[in-house]
Amino acid sequence: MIRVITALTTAAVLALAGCATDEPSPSASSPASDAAGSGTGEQSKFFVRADYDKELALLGAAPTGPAGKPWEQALNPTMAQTAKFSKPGPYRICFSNAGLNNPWRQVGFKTMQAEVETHRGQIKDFVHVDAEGKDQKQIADINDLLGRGCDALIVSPNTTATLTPAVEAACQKGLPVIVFDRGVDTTCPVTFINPIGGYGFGHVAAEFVSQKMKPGGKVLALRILPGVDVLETRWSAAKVAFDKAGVDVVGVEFTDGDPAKTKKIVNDYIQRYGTIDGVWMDAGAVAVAAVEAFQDAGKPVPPINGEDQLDFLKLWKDKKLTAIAPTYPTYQWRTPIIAALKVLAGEPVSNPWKLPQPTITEDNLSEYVDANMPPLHYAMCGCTDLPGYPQRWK
Amino acid sequence: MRIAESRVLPRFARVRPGGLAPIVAILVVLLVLLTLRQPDFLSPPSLMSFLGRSAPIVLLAAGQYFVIVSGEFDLSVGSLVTAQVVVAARLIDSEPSRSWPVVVVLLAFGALVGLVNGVVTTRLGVPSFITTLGMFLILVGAVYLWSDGAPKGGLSEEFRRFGRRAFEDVPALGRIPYALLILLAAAALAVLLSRSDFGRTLVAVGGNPRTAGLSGVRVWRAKTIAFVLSGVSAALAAILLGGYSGVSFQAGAGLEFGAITAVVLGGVALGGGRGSVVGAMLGALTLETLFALMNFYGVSGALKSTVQGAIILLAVAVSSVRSSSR
Amino acid sequence: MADPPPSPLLTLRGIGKSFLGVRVLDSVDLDVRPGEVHAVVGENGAGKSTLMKIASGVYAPDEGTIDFAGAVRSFRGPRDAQRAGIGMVHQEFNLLPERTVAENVYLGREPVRRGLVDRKAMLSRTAALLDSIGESSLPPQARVGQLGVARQQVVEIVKALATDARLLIMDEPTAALADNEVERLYALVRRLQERGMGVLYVSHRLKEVFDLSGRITVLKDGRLVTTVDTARTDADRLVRHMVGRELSSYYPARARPDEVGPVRLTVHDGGNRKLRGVDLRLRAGEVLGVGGLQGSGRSALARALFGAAPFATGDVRLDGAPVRLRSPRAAMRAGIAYITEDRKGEGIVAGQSVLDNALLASRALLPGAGRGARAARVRELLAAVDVRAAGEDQEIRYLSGGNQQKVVLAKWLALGPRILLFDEPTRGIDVGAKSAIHDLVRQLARDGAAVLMVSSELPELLGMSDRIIVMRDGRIAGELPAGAGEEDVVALAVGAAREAAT
Amino acid sequence: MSGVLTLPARRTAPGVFVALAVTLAIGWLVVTVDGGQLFSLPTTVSLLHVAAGLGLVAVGQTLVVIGGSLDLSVAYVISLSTLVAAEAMNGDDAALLPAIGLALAVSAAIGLLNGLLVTKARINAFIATVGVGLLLKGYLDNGYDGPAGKTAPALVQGLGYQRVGPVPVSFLLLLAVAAAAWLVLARTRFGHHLIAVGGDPEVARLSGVRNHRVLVTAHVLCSLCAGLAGVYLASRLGSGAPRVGTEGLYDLESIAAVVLGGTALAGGRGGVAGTVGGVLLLASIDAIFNQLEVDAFFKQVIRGVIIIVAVAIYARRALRKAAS
Repeated sequence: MIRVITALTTAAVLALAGCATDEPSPSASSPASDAAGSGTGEQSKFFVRADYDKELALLGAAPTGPAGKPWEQALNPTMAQTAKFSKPGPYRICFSNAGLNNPWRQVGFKTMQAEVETHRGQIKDFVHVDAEGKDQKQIADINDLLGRGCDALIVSPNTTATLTPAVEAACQKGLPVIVFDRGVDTTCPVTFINPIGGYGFGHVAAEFVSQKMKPGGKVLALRILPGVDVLETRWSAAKVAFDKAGVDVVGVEFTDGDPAKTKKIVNDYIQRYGTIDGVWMDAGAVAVAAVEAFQDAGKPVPPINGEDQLDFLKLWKDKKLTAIAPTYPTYQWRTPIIAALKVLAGEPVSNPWKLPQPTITEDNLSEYVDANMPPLHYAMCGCTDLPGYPQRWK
Repeated sequence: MRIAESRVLPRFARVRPGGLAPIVAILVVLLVLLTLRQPDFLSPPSLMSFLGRSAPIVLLAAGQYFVIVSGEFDLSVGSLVTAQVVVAARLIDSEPSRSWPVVVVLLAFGALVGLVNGVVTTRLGVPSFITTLGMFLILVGAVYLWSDGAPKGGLSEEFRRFGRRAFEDVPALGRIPYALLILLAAAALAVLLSRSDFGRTLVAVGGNPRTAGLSGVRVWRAKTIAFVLSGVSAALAAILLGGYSGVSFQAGAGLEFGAITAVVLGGVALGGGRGSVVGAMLGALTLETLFALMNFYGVSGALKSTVQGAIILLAVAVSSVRSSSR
Repeated sequence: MADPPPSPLLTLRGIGKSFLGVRVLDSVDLDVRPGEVHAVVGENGAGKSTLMKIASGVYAPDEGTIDFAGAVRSFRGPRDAQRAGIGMVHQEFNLLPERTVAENVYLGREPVRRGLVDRKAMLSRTAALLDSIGESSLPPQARVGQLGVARQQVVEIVKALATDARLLIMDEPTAALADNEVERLYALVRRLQERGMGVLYVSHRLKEVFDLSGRITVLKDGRLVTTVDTARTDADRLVRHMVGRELSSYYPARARPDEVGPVRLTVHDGGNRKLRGVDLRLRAGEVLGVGGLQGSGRSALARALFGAAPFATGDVRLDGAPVRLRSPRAAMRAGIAYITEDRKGEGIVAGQSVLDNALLASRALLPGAGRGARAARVRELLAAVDVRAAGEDQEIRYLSGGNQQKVVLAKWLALGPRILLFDEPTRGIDVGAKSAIHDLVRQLARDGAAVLMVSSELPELLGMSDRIIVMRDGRIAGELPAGAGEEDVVALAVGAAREAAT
Repeated sequence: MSGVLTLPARRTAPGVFVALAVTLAIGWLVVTVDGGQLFSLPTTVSLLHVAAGLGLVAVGQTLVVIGGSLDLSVAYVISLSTLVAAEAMNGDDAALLPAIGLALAVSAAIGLLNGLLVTKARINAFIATVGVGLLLKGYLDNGYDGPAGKTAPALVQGLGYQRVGPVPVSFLLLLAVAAAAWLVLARTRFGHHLIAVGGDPEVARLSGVRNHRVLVTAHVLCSLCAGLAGVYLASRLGSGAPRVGTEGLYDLESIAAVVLGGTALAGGRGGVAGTVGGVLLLASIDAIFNQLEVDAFFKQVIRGVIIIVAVAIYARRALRKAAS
């Protein structure tokens, strides 16, 4: 009994002490906080220099495709032949969805459903299976869909690495597989659709925050949770930017997407450091909470980034914040349907299909603020022309 | 009846085992550590805001106390808080005039959920762990279903001020958050209630339901009321939490474990019959202090749960070994 | 006879034990020889059960030594004692209702074959054991929860037999057995004796003690009175050893005829699962004793009157008006209080304070009403019944049995009951406190309450009661006036047939 | 009384199998009307895969619940086990067995810790295992920012995707583990003692059972099962995944499956057969709702209702049995 307690004490003390000794380098941050060279710690294993360079290059690239329809545009397209998948319609299109467990995916999925409706003649059946955020269930779901007479399979993987074998198995069935949002570690799908990606997002936000604040100022990085690849790449790009700008990242904290936790963390950091000169976030979910924490503490809101969620955009507009909103646009949910129909018609599609990834800035902010839409709606949904707008998204 | 000389000692000679000493000691140690790192933490403005933001979890712990001391569990409070916040946002839809009616609706809704938990547990004989686990699933599912996956509407400023605003310019203290006042009022009520006939009877129900039943206590009724109290406290917590940080599906995530942990830290025995509501609330405050401590000491975000787990296990192990070696 | 006695199997020397400061055993010596049945007798609270638990490794003694089969032992638990060869038949059932007879019998020492529990062996051995005590009608694969009380007791005995013990401790093994079952047990014990097994036999029933034992040890108030050869003593002398003390020979004076008031409570043809055709009248100012063997319906009667296990049939009247006592609350409203025999299980809330325990019933029945005055009144009552505690906030579990009982009494007195049902009011209470409780019971009757008192202690029953009813098989077997003798009660309790045989 | 005595002690199959049959029948009907196929090969395979993962955890959970305890740390143990296994294998078939051994050893060590906290430190199982879960969560959050390691190809092919007819190898593994657990409960001394400790610790103690040792063993076995589930998931996912356990809600779902199977949460009553039934019931609901494309949130509501109703029915039955 005493031994157990001793062990526990040791664990507690070690845990506390281990962290307390991070003292000299104020960035008590994720994976290993003791890396001396950079202020933000060791680079994540998700960081792939080549991809990073490629993505940053794409930020400046001009899209090909119909103007005003970014979901049909592609950046630097490299076309893949799809003649072997050509078959007459109407089709049954199946979709294995990682989950519907956050507003981004909800808005995206509604957009996708609306897109399907615009093709009623060609799509006789749209089968949707929700994996509820479970890798294991999604693997089973994909397997299940293989027996349901699908003409094309769309997959939005829950986790890149772990869904790879299942996607490969689906490819082997001879089915055209289209992957979007998160990718898979295999080239077997016909195409992989996503916007520029996490590096672009993280970079744009970090550049903005570090440029708008005083040099060497203190930045607080707020992250949702560790281990999500999309979010990891955003942070790894931000690290590069912050290190280059020489700002002082005083903390990297996980909020679990919980606004209350966010406010507490921000509040404590404000108290601990007196002022925080910039806030970077890997996703917009708790941006409003972070802003409110400054307001409630009676401090000016420092340069901050959010995402294209309307609550943040409204607050930004109303309070005239110094802010930016890089997006991970939900209009990308339209593209897989469009791509699937193209593939089944034998038309070539770009692989990878890189979609433009617009950034909302002070200049174009007012285009996106729509007081009639719900607060957690994503402005960059490209859905205003779709059937059922706006009711479907309310 | 023969009146013998009183053998009962005066009040000052009270013996009170399993009291508040351990939790107070832990809290003091954490506060000292915190003040060493952040000397101004205990300054009035900082302390006021800390207490204000801790109000929801303290309230939940108070509600959970009544359920646990009666020998049951309430795992549904976290999902209830989420549901309440989302429901409030949709009902209010940023319309100030609806704030007060919605507050009433939320309190009624919380009481109703507690009533269902209580009746299913006591009358259908379902262990409360299962009842409230089922309720947890039902509430989360239902609220997502009802709101179509994303919260709708919005909370009015009138509604949010309970959790967010404060009496400004109070002499000496600076500002007093409304949340703190609501907490103090609710805590006072909870303390009164726990010392009332009902409160003491409830402890007896948790300690020995057969004795309680044979002494004329309607055990099922007492337990059901405890669940209702927990539901109402969840409603209050939801009002404050929604006010503090706005509408989100994450609003109540994990709060049930937080509340139960807080109650146990505060010296209340799982299984019932022992403990005080003050201890439970101090337990919640201790947890919140621990979180703040980790923020101020710069404990890596990822390691926080390890520290939390170790400290909880340590505290509970020490107190359980202490009480059993008595 | 001429042979020197064989060296003892078990020798206890100077055994002492205290619980929470209450001395329950004080330097007790005892030995058991192989092939001997050694009976231990004494009144309730004399320390018999504690002594048996020490011998079987459940408790460790505070002082003294245990010598078994030639070696000094310090058992760290019942498992150690079992391994050494000491089996125990517990007074309280020590069985798992959800498991089968065989599984219960072999719990903790399941026969194993090739690493697995040998179910066949378990069943056949259990069947053989059952057979050996003439209980072959009891299937080894029956679930214990489905058995009646008597058969559960049989399982309990078989469980102890299965240990291959060299010494068997039997704590009131016949309490729940019917006559023919007792005879079978006799045969069984004698068979074990022939095999050279030692038996420590605890019983209240002197007949059994004389029928079975070779020697008898008498305990009183935790001390050894004497150990005698059974052949050289008789029941009278034994009883004098057991009872021979000043304190408990005093009982308060019975009610004078003018103190007995009108009929408070009548039951006509009351019945439920445990009771049949109960007819009863209870008067104000009297103490009505209820005797009978364990399981005869004594407690069931009290619980029925209190609404805890209500009458399903029949007619109950209170002061002449029909009343339905369907729940404890209803009974309490009607002015009835019930002081349970199972104080720990259903009388107190161990973790709550003295005051909270004393207030429990009033709080339940009349919440909120006049709290200050009520607390003051309960404090007065606690003082009046002379509770001795470190303070009213002391947890009741740290109090002695007698003081706990006084708190329970205060709890009920706070409601001002007119009818009090006492079920074994002095069980597990030390001698000094006993007479205090007796005085209180009598005083309550004198103040006009109607008292019904269940007791399995004959001296108490005879000494306290103004009238006695004796239960048998769920019925009232008969009524006796004050001044009746022990034999009269026993005769009614066991039935006339047995009376004739004795 | 003697009439009652002749009743066999073994109870009939738990009601969960009736519920399972009814669910499958109704599900098949509705899905067929809807134009789908419930028992097509891929759907059956998927159903059995889902059942295999949850089942392995739930069988272990059954053991601790029968012993009157509870393990809420299993979700983290699963995640950790996938990582230990995948990282130790690192895509190398040669490292297969040592890696599985290591993963199971780590899991067993956590079970040992749980068991010691519950018995020696006398911490309520709920708090103890939540606490250990937090310790592990911190380790996982801190040490991993995503899937890591690579499962040996042989394991992926064998355990992850191989099947016999419509039955995946993993489901056969579940059946084997369940059978082993059944054997342990029914035919070993440990099993008998575990049921006794859960039924009445005092009776067990007085009968010479070493309660602490039994409970610690049960916790170790439970963690081992969770570890095995982790190995299986690593074979499905091709790598270790730090959040696969928590995302899958394996802690609460396993308890749900256990109580659906008729095991009493208070301990001392129940068995693994019922648990497997409970797991199959949950997996079937998943499959049917998948086919009908019912909203996942609606499914969750239904699950909550089913769990409460099932336990209410068991409670009612136990009450009636006690009264008879």
